[in-house]
Amino acid sequence: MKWDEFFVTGDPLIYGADVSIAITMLGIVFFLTYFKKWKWLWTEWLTTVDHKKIGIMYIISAILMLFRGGVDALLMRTQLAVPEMEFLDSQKYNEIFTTHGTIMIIFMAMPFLIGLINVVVPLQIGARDVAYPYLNAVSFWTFFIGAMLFNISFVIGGSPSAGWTSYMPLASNELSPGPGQNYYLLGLQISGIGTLLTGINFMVTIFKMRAPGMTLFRMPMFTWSALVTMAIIIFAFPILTVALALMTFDRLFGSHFFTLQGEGMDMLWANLFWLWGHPEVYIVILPAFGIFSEIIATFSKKTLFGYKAMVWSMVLIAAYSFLVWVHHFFTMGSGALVNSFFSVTTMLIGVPTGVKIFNWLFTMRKGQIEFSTPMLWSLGFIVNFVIGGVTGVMLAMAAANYQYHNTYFLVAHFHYVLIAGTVFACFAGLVYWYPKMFGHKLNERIGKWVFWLFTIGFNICFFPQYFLGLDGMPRRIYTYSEESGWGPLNMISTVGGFMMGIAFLVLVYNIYYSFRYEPREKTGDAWNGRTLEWSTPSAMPPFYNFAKIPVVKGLDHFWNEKQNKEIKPLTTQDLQKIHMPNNSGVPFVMASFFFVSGFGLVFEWYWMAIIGLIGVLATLVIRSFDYNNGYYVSVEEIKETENITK
Amino acid sequence: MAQSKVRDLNTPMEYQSETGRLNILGFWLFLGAEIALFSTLFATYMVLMDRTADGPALGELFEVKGLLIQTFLLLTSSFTCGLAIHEMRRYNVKGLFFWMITTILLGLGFLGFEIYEFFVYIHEGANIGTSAAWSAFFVLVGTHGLHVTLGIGWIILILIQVAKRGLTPQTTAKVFISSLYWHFLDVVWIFLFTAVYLMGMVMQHG
Amino acid sequence: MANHAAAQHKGIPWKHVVGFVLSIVLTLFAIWFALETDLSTNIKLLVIFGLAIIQAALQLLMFMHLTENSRTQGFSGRIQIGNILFGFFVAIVIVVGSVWVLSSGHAEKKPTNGEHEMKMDSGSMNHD
Amino acid sequence: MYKRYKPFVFLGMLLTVFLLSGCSDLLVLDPKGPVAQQQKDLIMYSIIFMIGIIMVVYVLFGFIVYKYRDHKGHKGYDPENKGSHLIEAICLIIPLIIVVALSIPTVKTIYSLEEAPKGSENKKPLVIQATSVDWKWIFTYPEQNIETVNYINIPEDRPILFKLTSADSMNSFWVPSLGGQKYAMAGMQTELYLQADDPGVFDGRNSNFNGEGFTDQTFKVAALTSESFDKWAKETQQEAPKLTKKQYDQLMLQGHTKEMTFSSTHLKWVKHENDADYAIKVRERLSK
Ligand code: HEA
Ligand code: HEA
Ligand code: CUA
Ligand SMILES: [Cu+2]
Repeated sequence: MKWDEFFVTGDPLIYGADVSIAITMLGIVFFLTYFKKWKWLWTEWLTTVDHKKIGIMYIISAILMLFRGGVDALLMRTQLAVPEMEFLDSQKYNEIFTTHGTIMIIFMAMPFLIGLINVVVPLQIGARDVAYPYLNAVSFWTFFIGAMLFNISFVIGGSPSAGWTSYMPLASNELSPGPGQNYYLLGLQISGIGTLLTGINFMVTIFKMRAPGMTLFRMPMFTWSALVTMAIIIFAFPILTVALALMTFDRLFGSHFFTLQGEGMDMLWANLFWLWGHPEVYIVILPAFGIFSEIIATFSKKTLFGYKAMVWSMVLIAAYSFLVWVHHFFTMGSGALVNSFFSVTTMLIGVPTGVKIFNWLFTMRKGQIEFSTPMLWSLGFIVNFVIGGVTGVMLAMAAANYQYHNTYFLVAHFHYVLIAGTVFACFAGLVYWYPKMFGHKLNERIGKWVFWLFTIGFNICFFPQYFLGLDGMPRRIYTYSEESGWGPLNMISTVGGFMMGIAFLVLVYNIYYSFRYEPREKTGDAWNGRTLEWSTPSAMPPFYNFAKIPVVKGLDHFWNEKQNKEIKPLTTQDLQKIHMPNNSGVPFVMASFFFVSGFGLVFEWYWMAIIGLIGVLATLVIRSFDYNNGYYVSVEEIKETENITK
Repeated sequence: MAQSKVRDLNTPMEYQSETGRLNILGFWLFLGAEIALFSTLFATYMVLMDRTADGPALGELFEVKGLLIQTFLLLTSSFTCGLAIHEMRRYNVKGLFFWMITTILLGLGFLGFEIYEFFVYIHEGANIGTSAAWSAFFVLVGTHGLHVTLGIGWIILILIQVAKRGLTPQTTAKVFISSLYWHFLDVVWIFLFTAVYLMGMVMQHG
Repeated sequence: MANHAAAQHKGIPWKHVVGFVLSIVLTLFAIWFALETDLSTNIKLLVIFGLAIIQAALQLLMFMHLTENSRTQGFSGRIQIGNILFGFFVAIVIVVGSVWVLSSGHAEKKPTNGEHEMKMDSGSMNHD
Repeated sequence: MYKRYKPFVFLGMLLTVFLLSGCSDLLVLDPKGPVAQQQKDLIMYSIIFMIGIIMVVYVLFGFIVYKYRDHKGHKGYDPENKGSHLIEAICLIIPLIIVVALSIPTVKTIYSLEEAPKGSENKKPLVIQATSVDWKWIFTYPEQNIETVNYINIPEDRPILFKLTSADSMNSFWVPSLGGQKYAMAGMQTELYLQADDPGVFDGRNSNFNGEGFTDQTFKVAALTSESFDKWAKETQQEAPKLTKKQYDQLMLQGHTKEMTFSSTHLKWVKHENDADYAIKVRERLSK
């Protein structure tokens, strides 16, 4: 392989990316060196096992990925703004929507939510950390490395271009030669390991680490949503693991699972992909539901309406999510019986979702609604998500689906649920828990600007797409003719897309502005909260979270304590030494070996892959022989941290 | 994480520490994931098993004798592994070692037969690239074999730790977890035995 | 096996022995049934898969202490059972679902040499 | 105050604009045959329900958010209001009923689309085999012994049975004016009934992404009166050139081509529904 094949060349976009990556890298190195922060970076972040810091790293990575995916989106919207646009060629456009979809779902939505879960859930259940802090670091670093591996495809070797669904045989060696598709396979595979570990970790955490008195039905709704999500992850991700492995074998080792040769079956890929893919979309919506539940209850100053019904509908959605996957390929011709069955099961999912929607509405009833920024996002969610949901039900009607499938009607549907559901929830959760993470709020006035700009832009962008779909505009086309008549609506859509882009910039500005000017929180209870994460005395909880583990007496325990004025300041008598896990650099090193291995496989340099694999195994062995059990935080240190004088 | 040396005779040692309890539960959840993983491979196999293209049919090459030996080796190893845990719960380190090493040897025997079987098939013109059916066969059976290999390596590592540290709540939990893994591989084999070999032969011979 | 404790681990581990003997017997029976009887293929398949499920349950209960919980901390046993049952549900969905979906419809597939595939197809060869 | 209702006002405006601009201009809602007609009916039926659901949610939302906003003179605050079995039951049962109401016509239509359209059951369907190759369509009329590339002529008012297959990637055969799509896959054959009410020319395309040339993988469908169709068929049989194997193998290469017409078919060399890797092999051979 020659250098000019190794590096992607020939396109000003790419050179731009090369230069900006190089500049960013140099900038970071310079910054770290100049301010003597290398050691800080290593001890405070790269080796940390603190769930709050891991959560923050997840969120920062997710915001970066939102930017990358968003730039992709705006490039696509620019290309589609007018008929016969000559901005991107077909191949570039294909690469861009592929990376856009993959990055947004796998490397943006999921990590963002997992980040919030990381920060919040242990605090909500009154725990000092997760069940396996070390594993948590492994999860983060494998996700991060997977994402990086996927992203460098842009400048080294070339991006995948078979769509985020990577249907075979399109994604096979014959029809998609080169390393691009391998990046997809290995990037997802490596980060998938992290996701699976997160699933196990948080499931055990939530089952086993709850504060005394917190029975399952006293858990905050966000914790419930996390628990249910983790269950889906545990059973859905292995399906993806296998599917990706099989395609990797097809591409690298000449097997015939999905190929045209050897009687491979392309439909099997679609089948396996969606067996994972449909549960996946519920993985990214259920935590969102949890976030909205917390926020709506908090800012209505009222307990949740129909708590148990909410819980059971989530459990039902989770179990059900494994029974509907065929709605993604009704048009494959599996016969009327199959299509009828999956039509009906899919539509039935609307029922538990509806229960949740109505419960949120009735939670606000008899409340005292305060229109803070997180609440605005939640209200916006209800209004917009319903549109996405009911159009989902329309898509589920197989006979009609034959006309919507592969069109912009579908594109509009999934952006309505993904953005109005997941992205709104990420923003809402970010604003809501920001003071927990950084000790100050985000500016409310700017925050509301972001909300309105984004929401209006969002509707302008995606509402017209329903009509484009009904007018026969297929998805994934890079241009269209004047006669098609799709020009005007596409123009409107593009304008909306850029409005969202501006909203995103304002959001980033808000982070900077608030860092400079917003007052620091003096208590741990920034929003008059209801759940335990707000009960820590300081705005940002210390690394051990709770000096004294709370004893929970009911749902909304903290809120009730506040109402009944039962909160007493801590005294020395309450304190005991606390056991905490040690930091470790091994997860970072292990993930780096994964990168080596993955990169080797992408280019079929097997020596490199094997070196990486040996490295991974070595780190596993090292860990197995490591009996270091952490350390104790002395009462003295706790006293000092908590400012206890008595 | 308590390293209590107190022997609570009613609680097996592997459950005596918080870490031990958490890890055992976590490992059960991991086995849930493994179920999904193997199910996917089984589904793939079931869908593709008749797609033999120009290669030989699957059942054509299967052989009862080797299959029986393999199955008995693995079944017995699962039994001896259970005995090892039994001895461990009696705090009999020697017994634990004896039965675990037996387990490993049986496992190695199983692997030997499997590798031999693969060689025979390859010799007869069936490899991973022969047809969809053979791809599915090799990857399904091979994934199980890979698990067995990893299991053997892992158990050896843990035995070294037990030798160094004796029975503690931590080491016993590790041994117990590795035994779960081993038994689980036996469960998977039962389904391989049924869905791949028996079914293949039934289809072939009616 | 809820009260499985060290104290009971004196003497011969009957449970394991019984489990082992049963698994051997079941395996031999399955082979005999599959290869030596003259029943129809479908019945054979049904029976051998039934036997496999029984054997799996045997391993889980007799060898793996599935229902065992840590008495000091509540109910892991129930979580473990629930987890395995859900796993079983997902397994059935994946395997049966995939076979069903991918062998329905799709008229005029290449005739295959497996008798089994033909049977599943013939009913739905034409999009009725 | 106005601010809070901006989304509604805004959505309302958009909705009216689009509805007024005439849904009937939208391709899918402007059917030219009984299949598309059935699908349109189902779509319109479902849209009514969906608008109903959205309205209920919005009215409740507007009412609650307005009434219980935090303002002076706020009344009815009840922080312990935990739920009501009645309300929860209603929220469960009504959606269930809606799902049933949607399921029945859906299932009916699904089954009905698997057969020739109602009213045409007795007419013998015209069989056309459609084969997709990156990035073109090859159409075979086995009875007429005709093969066309990138266009088809069909008789009006007569069911057409498309037998779909592919020489390489997974494609989707779609003529929105006549009815919904179905996949065409290598090594398989799927079937799709379509029918045109009146003469006319319609756009068809592959709608399932398959790489670089995807955007332009389109074809024209011309519905003719049955006399002109027969005439066209006869003329083609007499005047069009025969398809040679060499020519056909050239078609197997990735790329676009212009419309073509032949008076013989490729069926004597290959049936792609049985031979999934024919095109791949041809490409290997020709690239040597
Ligand atoms: C967050 C992600 C998310 C969520 C939550 C959903 C939710 C739903 N989706 Fe969506 N979907 C996607 C993400 C998501 N989807 C993506 C990414 C794709 C495309 C992938 C690709 O091809 O690239 C897709 C594609 C997709 C298809 C395939 C279309 C095609 O390819 O042709 C279908 C078809 O059935 C579908 C249906 C549904 C349904 C029925 C729901 C339901 O869960 C919605 C339920 C909600 C409501 C119904 C609203 C509230 C309810 C009430 C107010 C009660 C009353 C309502 C009724 C009784 C109906 N979706
Ligand atoms: C969570 C998931 C998610 C999110 C948030 C988004 C967000 C957006 N998506 Fe995404 N989209 C998908 C998931 C998502 N998408 C998926 C799964 C697909 C299918 C892919 C496939 O077919 O394989 C898809 C496909 C898809 C298409 C269809 C492409 C096609 O089929 O041809 C389009 C077209 O309009 C689109 C547009 C947008 C826009 C405008 C946004 C906006 O919300 C983005 C807003 C922008 C930002 C937040 C970033 C702001 C950036 C800047 C301010 C920098 C400015 C810089 C420059 C102008 C250079 N998306
Ligand atoms: Cu030992 Cu049960
Ligand atoms: Cu879905």
